[in-house]
Amino acid sequence: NPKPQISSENPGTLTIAAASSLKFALDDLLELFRAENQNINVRVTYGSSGNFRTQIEQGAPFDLFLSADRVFPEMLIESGRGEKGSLFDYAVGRMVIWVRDVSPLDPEQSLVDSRVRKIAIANPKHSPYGQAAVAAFKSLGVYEQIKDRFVMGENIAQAAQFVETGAADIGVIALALATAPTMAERGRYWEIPLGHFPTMFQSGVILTNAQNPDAARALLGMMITDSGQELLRAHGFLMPQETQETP
Amino acid sequence: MARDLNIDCKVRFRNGPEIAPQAVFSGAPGRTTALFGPSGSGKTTILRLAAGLTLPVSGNIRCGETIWSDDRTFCPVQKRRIGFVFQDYALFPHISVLGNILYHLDNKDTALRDAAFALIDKLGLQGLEHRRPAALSGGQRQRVALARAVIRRPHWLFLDEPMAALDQTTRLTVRTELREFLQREKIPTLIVTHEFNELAELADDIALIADGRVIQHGPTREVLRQPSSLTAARLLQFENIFSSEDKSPLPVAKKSTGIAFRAEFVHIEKPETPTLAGRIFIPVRITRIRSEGPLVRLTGEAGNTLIEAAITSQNHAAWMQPGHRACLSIDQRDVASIPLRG
Amino acid sequence: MARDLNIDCKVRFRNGPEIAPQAVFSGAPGRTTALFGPSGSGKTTILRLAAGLTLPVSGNIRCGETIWSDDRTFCPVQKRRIGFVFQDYALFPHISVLGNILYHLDNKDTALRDAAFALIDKLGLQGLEHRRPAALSGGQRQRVALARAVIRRPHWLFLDEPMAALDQTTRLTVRTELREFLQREKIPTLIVTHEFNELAELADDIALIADGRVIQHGPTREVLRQPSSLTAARLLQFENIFSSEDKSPLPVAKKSTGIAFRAEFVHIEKPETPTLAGRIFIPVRITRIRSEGPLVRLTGEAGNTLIEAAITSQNHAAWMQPGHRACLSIDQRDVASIPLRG
Amino acid sequence: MIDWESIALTARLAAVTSVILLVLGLPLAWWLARTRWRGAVLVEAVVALPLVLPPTVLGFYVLLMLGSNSPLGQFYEGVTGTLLPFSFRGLVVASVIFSLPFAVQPFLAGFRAIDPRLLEASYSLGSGRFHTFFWIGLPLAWPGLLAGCVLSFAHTLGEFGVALMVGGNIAGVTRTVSISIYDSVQAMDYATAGWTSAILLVTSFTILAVTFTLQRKFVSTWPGT
Amino acid sequence: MIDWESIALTARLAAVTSVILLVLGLPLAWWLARTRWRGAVLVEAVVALPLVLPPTVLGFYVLLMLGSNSPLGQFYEGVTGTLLPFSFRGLVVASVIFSLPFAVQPFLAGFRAIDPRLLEASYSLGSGRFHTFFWIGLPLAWPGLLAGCVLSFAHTLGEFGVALMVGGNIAGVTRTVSISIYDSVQAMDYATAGWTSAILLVTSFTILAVTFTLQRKFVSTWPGT
Ligand SMILES: Nc1ncnc2c1ncn2[C@@H]1O[C@H](COP(=O)(O)OP(=O)(O)OP(=O)(O)O)[C@@H](O)[C@H]1O
Ligand SMILES: Nc1ncnc2c1ncn2[C@@H]1O[C@H](COP(=O)(O)OP(=O)(O)OP(=O)(O)O)[C@@H](O)[C@H]1O
Ligand SMILES: [Mg+2]
Ligand SMILES: [Mg+2]
Repeated sequence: NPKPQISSENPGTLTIAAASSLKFALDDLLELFRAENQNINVRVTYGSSGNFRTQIEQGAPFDLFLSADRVFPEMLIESGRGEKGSLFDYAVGRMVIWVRDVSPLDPEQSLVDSRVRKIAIANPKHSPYGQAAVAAFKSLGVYEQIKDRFVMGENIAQAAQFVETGAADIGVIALALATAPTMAERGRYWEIPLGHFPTMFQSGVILTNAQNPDAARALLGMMITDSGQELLRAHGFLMPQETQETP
Repeated sequence: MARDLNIDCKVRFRNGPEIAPQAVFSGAPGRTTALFGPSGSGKTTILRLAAGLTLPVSGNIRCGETIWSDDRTFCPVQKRRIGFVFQDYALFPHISVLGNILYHLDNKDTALRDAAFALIDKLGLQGLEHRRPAALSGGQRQRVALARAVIRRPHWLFLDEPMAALDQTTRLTVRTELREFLQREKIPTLIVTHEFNELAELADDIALIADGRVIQHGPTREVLRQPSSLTAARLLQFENIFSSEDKSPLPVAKKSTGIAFRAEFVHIEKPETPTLAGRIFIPVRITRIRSEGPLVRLTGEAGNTLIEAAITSQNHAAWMQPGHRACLSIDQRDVASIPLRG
Repeated sequence: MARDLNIDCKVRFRNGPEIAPQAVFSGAPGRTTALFGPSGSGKTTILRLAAGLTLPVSGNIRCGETIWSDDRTFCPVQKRRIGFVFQDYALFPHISVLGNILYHLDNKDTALRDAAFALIDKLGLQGLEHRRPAALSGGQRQRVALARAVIRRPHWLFLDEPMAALDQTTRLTVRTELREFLQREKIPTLIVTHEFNELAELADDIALIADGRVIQHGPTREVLRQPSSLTAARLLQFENIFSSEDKSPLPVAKKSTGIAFRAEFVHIEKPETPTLAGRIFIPVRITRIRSEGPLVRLTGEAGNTLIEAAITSQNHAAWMQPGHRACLSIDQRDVASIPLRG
Repeated sequence: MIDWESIALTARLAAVTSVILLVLGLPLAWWLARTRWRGAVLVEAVVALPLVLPPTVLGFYVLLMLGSNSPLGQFYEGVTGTLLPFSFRGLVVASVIFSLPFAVQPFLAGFRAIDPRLLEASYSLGSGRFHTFFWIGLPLAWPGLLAGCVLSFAHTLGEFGVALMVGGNIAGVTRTVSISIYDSVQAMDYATAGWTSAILLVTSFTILAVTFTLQRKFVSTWPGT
Repeated sequence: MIDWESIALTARLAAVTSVILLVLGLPLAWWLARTRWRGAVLVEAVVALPLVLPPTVLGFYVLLMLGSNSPLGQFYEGVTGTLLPFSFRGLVVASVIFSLPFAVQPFLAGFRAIDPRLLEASYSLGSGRFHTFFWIGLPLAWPGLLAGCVLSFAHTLGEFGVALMVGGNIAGVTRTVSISIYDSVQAMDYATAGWTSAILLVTSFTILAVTFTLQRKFVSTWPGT
């Protein structure tokens, strides 16, 4: 892919709003980016994609929004806050069942294990991973049987903490999180096969009032370079072209 | 007069009495009016009305030509340039004695500071300047409250039992200093007191208060000599009061409701002492003798009524014993004839 | 005696005086001891020490055989079964008059309620039972405080100027009722008062307080007659005090520091009155005459000293005018000879 | 749809928490106000500390403290056989910890404002510490007590960081109305969020206004002692 | 790595917010304590209301209120040319709204505890409302004022829902230390979260303990009037 050039006269600051689950991948990616664009000062804020959407609707000064799903960027484009045509799937989320190291549970079998009292998921009401988890449970045919054991975090990070602190026995979280250093050290996981839940495309969009759209474009470009994709893959994401959409 | 305090108003406490004073208190420079009346008669309330601390429900209050309070206008306390000594002092607990005295005055003004220290000296508060009120005795607090009120040379001074917590000696000093100060600074004053001595020493006028009303008001001497009603006589502690319905041992004038005279004007002599013109003589049997401070109080029975006499030890002879006969006498001029009401 | 109050302790206020009373107050049933002394002398502090409201820094306090306070033990106030009337009442502002009086007592106990209503009647508080303290006058509050303290028939009663805010008439009633109550209930009492009348009427014993110490303590009559020091004489308001260094107009015994006598024991007669055995006669020139309540006070000059006499109007003759000569006389027995110190 | 279940649960939580806060907070504040022990300032500071942490983080630490890895959590599990986190009881514990400063600080202010003479008077009338606390301390400290109750009650309604972390958002067990509103907002169901907020606000407003009115009517300041 | 930038920013925020709360809250509480107007209870209730909403939701509404779609936001943008949300100023506004009840309720309790006789005395000495407020009202209400300052200061440090929503978590501009800790916890960076929390706790603890000690030493209760 051709590498978009950034004019060195117009460096400035690149302000990114990124989904929390992207934290580990993006931090590494940005290291690479900074090395190549030393004149660009990158500022990134991680948080809830839903909150970012609300804030951007209200004029939050971001250049680039890397959402944890595709819905929010689409809404922004519709409302005119997102640049038409800049929508772009940068990764696909993968999902795992995570247990602590010290747990006697086998993550793969744990959904039907009677020792499991609490199952941590992200809130399916508003979190894409929560919705995916519920879909997967239904697809695996265990939903009715386990739905009373759910405890719901506001996002996957909180779901992970429920398990990590020992308060919940297993949790459904993003692979991106399970491969993060702290989590990897402390637990084991089993990936839920992709077919059991709708494909979670994660999309980014450049915002219309971006101060530095060129830099944003440069970063997007970098994410689809080989080295960029390598990094994303290493951090637990799939590339959009590696999947077919499942309904 | 320029600062006469004209009060004619009313306040009604919920579940309480109605206080409706009506009087013109003289605002002549340095003139002091004493409010005198039983506990609960409304003295404090009258002071508070005058000061603007209690709002009247109706009526008006004027100070000279200035309206302090009527149906439409109300001059707030802080604009009235008054001084108030509260019955319970109300010192500021977080400020030193000196700070209390100089409250809201220019702390840097050396003349004022000198005046404050002079007052502190005169009131016997030396060495307490930097104490907080909590570290003072009751009487010391009361003197601080007095100093705080007078130092700002108010246009009117309201003192609510300002010496009640003082011992007799301190009271005498304070009273003298206060009198001098008020005369010198020409401040008209309303003072509540329960002490006869204070009445005589401090007050130019007396207003007798009963049931929330001013029942008699006039120069001290006159009021003390001539109560205008039986109630007034009782308030003024005339020991001997006879209404015209009573079987009085003394002749009661037709056009009066009764007579009253003080025990200390009654002389006691041996029975059958020759009578004197201008004096009324009443033969009695002594029923009771008791000493009260410097005085000896004798009660004599004449017919069905009792008459009290008060004498000093000088006149207290050995023969004056309960059961013995004696002759009481009183100068006709010392017998107050109480006019008919209305 | 079973309940004698033995106090020998000390407290030192930061930036304040040291109060170190040492006395045994009689706990005989119904016996009343008055604390008498100038403002700031430590009367309240002594009561507070006795009650356990102020902690002594050293020394001990015993009530009969019970140790109330010493180096090791301290009996908290609420265990001492005392009654305390505070100088500033300290009524509970959120409770009605009746509630204050019956505080911490069984509200349902009809005998107690009857007692409370009886007290309310006797103290002239009828109709105020359900008012909050804020809706009472100063004197009414003080009477509530008194009722609250006495109704629980304490083993010891401490009264801090319990009638200071009352008018003379109410004071008389309250004093009489109080005296009767204390006698009937056999409660030993310590009372602070500034009133001579109260001393004589209420107190069996007097303790004179000066500078935080008990400087004289004994039966009322004796103390009033015979002060043990010049300070005591001054506290007791002897008008005529002559130390042996002064040029006394009267002979001063060798073994004494001075003499003192009261103005009301001094007779005044025409000059050149024949002398009488047992009486000392002093020719004087009258320098000042002023009336004070029921009394007329005359000052006479003899040599370089002034002597004061107090007479009633009965003895006040027309010839007694400033500048005129007169003869003062006093019974030798009325002259207190003040012993040497130590 | 408005989540009535959460509303009922929140009412229950607020009631239980308030009662516990009174039972714990009043004696603690009374003691802090009266003690002369110098270390009391440290206790006072510690009580205020939960406030300075972001609620979610506090919740995380509380979860660590109560979870089945902790001695406390294991002890509780041993005794009751159930987990403390993700239960109503756990929620109550968390609520109490977090609302304690809102209760204790104003209580303390209320007790501090009491004229010590009145306590002395009470003792002199034979009333012990306990009786004095109830009959003099509490009524005279009412402005502070009211402020403490209002703040801790309102805060228990609105708190959601700790409640979510320790409670786990289980419908009917630990889903409070504030979590429910949060969820609606996150799910962009602004109508439900708005209505539920409105109900919460109107109810709270009514409760507060009635409380304040009653207080002004019956418990006006107590001058005159 | 500990986020010193956020710590500095938070200190600045807490200071500015506290000052504004004093300036707004003290007169408001004084007025509420003294007025006889019946409607005052409604004002009092309204002031307490922000508490009952979950912070994030409150933040959401505040954001809508201040955002560039609202008349208020547009007015501000028209005057200053900048947006109020996502700026330090916006953060201050949000902080003040949310901390107001923590300040006002204890202040109110403090003012209510003042003996009205002392205000009367002050007026009788010629001191007007303003002077009386400063010289009698404030010093005598100190227990309540202290409680209000402690609560609102601590709360400003710990608040994160509203700050996140209205501020937008922009490093160096609106990222407060509590957001920073939250981020660390979300990122599972427990070491940083722990250290930052520890710094926050120790600093707050020290500030509080020193305040409380000074207060006990110099401003002990005022008996004796
Ligand atoms: N707020 C109130 N509500 C009801 N009654 C009240 C209120 N304030 C005062 N009173 C009553 O009004 C009367 C007058 O009270 P005030 O304080 O003026 O008496 P006072 O003459 O000063 O008495 P004292 O010599 O005892 O101080 C009293 O009977 C008192 O009980
Ligand atoms: N906390 C304190 N700190 C310093 N000095 C104090 C303190 N309390 C009292 N004093 C001083 O101790 C002395 C005795 O006070 P106390 O209240 O016992 O006097 P009192 O004899 O009751 O006087 P009064 O007749 O005026 O009530 C006074 O001089 C007073 O100033
Ligand atoms: Mg009065
Ligand atoms: Mg005293």
